[in-house]
Amino acid sequence: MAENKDEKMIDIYVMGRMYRVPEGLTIMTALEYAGYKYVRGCGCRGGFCGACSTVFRTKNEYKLRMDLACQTAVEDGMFLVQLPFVPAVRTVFQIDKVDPEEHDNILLEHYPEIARCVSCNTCTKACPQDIEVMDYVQAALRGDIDRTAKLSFDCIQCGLCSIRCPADIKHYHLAQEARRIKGRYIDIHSQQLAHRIGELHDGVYEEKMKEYVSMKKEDIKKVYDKREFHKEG
Amino acid sequence: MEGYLYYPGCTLKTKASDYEKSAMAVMEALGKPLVEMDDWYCCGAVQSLTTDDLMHQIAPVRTMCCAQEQGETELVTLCDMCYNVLKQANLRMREKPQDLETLNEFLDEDPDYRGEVEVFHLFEILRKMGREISKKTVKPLDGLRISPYYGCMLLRPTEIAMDDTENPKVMEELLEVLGAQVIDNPKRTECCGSYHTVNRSDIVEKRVKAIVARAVDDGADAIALSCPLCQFNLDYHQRSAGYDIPVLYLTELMALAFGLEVGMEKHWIDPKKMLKEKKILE
Amino acid sequence: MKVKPDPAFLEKVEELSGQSVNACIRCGTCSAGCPFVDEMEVLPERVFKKIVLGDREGILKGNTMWICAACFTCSVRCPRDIDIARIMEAVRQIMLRENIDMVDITKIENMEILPQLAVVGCFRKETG
Amino acid sequence: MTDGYPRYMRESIEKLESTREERAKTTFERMPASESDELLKKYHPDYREEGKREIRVGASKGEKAPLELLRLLEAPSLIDPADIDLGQVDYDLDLLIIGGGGAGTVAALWAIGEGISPENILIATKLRHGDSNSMMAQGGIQAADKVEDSPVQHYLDAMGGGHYTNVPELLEALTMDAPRLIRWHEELGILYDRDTDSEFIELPGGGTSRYRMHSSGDYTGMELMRVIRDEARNQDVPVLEFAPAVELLTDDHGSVTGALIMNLETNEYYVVRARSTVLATGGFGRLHVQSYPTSNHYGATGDGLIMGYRAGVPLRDMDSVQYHPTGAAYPDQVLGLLVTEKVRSIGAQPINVDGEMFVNPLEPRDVEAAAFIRECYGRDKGIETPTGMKGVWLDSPLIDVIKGEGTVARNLPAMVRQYKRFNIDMTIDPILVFPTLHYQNGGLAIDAQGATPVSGLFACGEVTGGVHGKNRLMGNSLLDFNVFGRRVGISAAKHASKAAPGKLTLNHVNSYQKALEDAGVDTKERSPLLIPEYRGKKVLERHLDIGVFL
Repeated sequence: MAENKDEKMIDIYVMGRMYRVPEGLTIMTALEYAGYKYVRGCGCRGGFCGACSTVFRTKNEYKLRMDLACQTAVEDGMFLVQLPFVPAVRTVFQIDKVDPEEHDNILLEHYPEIARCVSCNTCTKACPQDIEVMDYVQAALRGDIDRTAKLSFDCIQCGLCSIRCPADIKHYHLAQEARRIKGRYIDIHSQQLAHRIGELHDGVYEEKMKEYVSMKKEDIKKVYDKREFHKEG
Repeated sequence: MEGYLYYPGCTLKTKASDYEKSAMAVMEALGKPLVEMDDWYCCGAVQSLTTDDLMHQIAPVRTMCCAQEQGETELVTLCDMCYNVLKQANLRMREKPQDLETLNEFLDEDPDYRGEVEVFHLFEILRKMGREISKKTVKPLDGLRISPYYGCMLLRPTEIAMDDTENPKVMEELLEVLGAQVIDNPKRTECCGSYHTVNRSDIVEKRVKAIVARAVDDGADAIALSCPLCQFNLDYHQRSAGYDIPVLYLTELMALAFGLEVGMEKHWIDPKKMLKEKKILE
Repeated sequence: MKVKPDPAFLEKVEELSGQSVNACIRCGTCSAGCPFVDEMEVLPERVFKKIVLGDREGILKGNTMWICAACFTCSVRCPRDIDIARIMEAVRQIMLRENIDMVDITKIENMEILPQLAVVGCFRKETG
Repeated sequence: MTDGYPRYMRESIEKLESTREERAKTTFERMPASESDELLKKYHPDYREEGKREIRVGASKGEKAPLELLRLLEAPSLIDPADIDLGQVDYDLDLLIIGGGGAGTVAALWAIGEGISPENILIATKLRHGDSNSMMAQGGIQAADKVEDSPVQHYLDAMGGGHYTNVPELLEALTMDAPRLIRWHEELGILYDRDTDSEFIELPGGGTSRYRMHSSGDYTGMELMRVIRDEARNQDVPVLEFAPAVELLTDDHGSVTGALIMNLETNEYYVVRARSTVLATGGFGRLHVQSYPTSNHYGATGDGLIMGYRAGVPLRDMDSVQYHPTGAAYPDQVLGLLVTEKVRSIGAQPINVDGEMFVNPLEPRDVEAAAFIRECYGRDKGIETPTGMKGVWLDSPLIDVIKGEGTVARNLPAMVRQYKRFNIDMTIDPILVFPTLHYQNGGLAIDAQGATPVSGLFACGEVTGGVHGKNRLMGNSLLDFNVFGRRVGISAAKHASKAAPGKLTLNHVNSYQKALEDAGVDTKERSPLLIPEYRGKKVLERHLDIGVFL
């Protein structure tokens, strides 16, 4: 096979089979270059959806590493396999019945296996988002929902933590519940928003809106061009 | 540090918050505040006892390492189970340097633990402060008959015991300083059933009945202790045997004697009624 | 059915516990002080005998090690200084390491009232 | 200093650094309308006539659309109706939702609120539940809830931003419903950035006259999508993943009666009969209109447009495509990935090769994008990358200068992380950007309740047209899928309660095929595309298409 002379080629091993690919590609684009067409294992291609969890070892490295295929560059001698799915059961809950004022350890009730955490930190090492996963599991165990929510905020739910956990914890599901409880119960809801909804209920803006909706293009353009910008503060 | 570095453990922020609040208030009053560690991890509640199991030593070693990195050599626990696990793990690290080396290698992202942190239970600290406690006791617990209960984790195994294994005295001493009358209970060092409360509550109920019966029969008004698990078992499970004797953390009694109103919010058997009858509370 | 002795069992228990099971003189002090002895199908010192005889099946079928709550009463009182709690732990571990759970963590009643340390302790002792 | 940039690019960075202090005190004047009109005409890809032509068949015959879409729109179906047995119904539903992104999931939840029981609903989605552009729209969501703001002002901003081509009734729905949807989010437990008084921290966006954009770090879309999906899981909404629809089903009267969906892993098809059918399939960024890189997710191949159009729904505003001004231009591995508009909202300025400002950072998206293209290709003041791309700097470290040390790290954790992987620290060095294909402004025609002109068929989200006219403002897409997802959920549920689905046929596919033949269309393409093609050229040249998978 002829190769472009400008491209430096490297060897990667996909599930054991060697492919020669140009340097500088991500794992995802390298697999495509090699001829794979994704159905699973590929989603947003931008590091947000967690579809392309990949496990790999690089040359001369004893550690098994984990990252997202769309965000990680291939290296010469890399051995890799993708994990497009993680079986992890989540607990069904009703958002209006998980008030932390009424349950002092709702996360332990819903995810009792967090009591099996041994603080080995394998989850944290597995996380492609650099989240302190172990720390939020520990916070969940001690009933600190706010901390669990804050620490887990960047979670993209790829499941690499859960697939590596010796205690079989479903980290990302429990973190999702923690964040929702914070959003619903711990964060105080906006007064301005409540006020605006009241106004809308009373039809305060209906007349003005009706006027704009029925305006001709030239007329509304005039209004638009004259609008004033509100400055911050 | 002024005061002591404090390790709360998994339960002190929720079910045992009465204990934490009262202990904090008491130590504050004594001029030796408890300062919570920046980072800490659940100890595991029960020590793992097999020779080859290092996995379950990670959490306590991590926690002691955090204390070390905060520049402290003394670490205080309130929970008896934490005390037991941290102390046994620490002992193992000292007696088996090979194990410590293996763990340090595994925890390669963290600094090495050097094995130099000493773990104390709050009672060990309080025992040395008899005079200060006496000074702070503005509302002595006169006429209150208290049966101390130790359970297992402060006293066994022998290598880590904070008091005499068969005949401990620390709670008796502290209660006397507070002005309470101590009711001796020969079953005060017998196991309450521990974690069996999760799935074998029948076992716990039998144990608790035996322990509580002695305290009640000998005329105690309340039982005093420090382990959040013993507290739950004695408090919750005595009801199946028809008893209703309050089970208090010793620090809650101490807070009362100091005139501080803290704790006593999360009891199954509300101690306030008895304390009012005894004119300890108004 | 007669049980086939498993001589490696004694070795494994001694390796995991770091204790000499053969040192036991069957004095019964452990059973006498054990607060849970009423619940046990086989008394602790009988368990030691079975270990020495290599009766793996007999022990693993019994409930002694699961009733033991590691309160260390026997350990501190043993006249032969055997840390009996460690032997019970070794026997538990031999089973748990086959990925067996003695408690179904999805079916715990009263989870909302249990203090965390009870749950943590139970899972440590009863899940593999 | 990080070493992610080659030496010659660093020389330009030094120029940028030398003007930073002065720039921190200056704002670039907003462009007068006359200048921006001129700029758009000359530089915006939408105005390149060679990129488009008229549609030859169907309900919008004669209207213009991009060639890349026409290739698929004017192609026969993936399936031959003669091969399909519609006699065996695999799913008999009240509500079929095609597409498991934000719009489809919101519709499912509100349909349940309207009384449809979850087991009579099915979300069929091509990839995983949540794989969508919703998951990636991190900049924020607009809703006029501040005292100095109003839904009317929001309407005005969006109407002007859309060049007065928006459908007024749709825009009215968008802006008037907005606060109610944010309230719903609070109830679901969505985390929004709040100040110390627990009020929302709201930012300006390109083309907005008020601080109206609510955000959740720089993960707003992800936070919305993951919570809404979580709620769908709590409510037990059935979801079939890796199961795209390949055609709609219609009865004798042309009403939609369900869809044919397929299992992407086994290639088996399933016949779905539904009283109401919702198209919520999102946009078409992966068609790479005019060869632009795209910020869109892998499944954004415009399938719903094609299926809906074949069933008779007209398209509108298909001649306009949104190029987000700030796609990553360097390094190559992240080419086209979105650099969220929040970076400009909180203070980063676009800067040319000589360290000069050349446009206000908060012009509407099309104007901003055109200005970047002009700087690179009209004035030759772009920065060329080692692979020959051009881009302009986005001076991210300036944010910390204006708003205080640590602002970038705190507000843009996802962006910082993304660049760090490639050895670029955007808190210290600027990042290189160039417009990227971002949003399908037009789409299927709907009314204010989300109903298409074809009975039984509803549509919401990016697949629809009219809400944003020919240019969408930032923060209105997340809002769009919430507002119209909700409206469609309610109206499709109402329709389902009284509809009696007729026969299941693929007649419309046959008629469309005939129309193609009549128009003389000759193509080897088949559509919908389902999965875009990114396999290496060399592999494809030697590829045996014999259908062996896995």
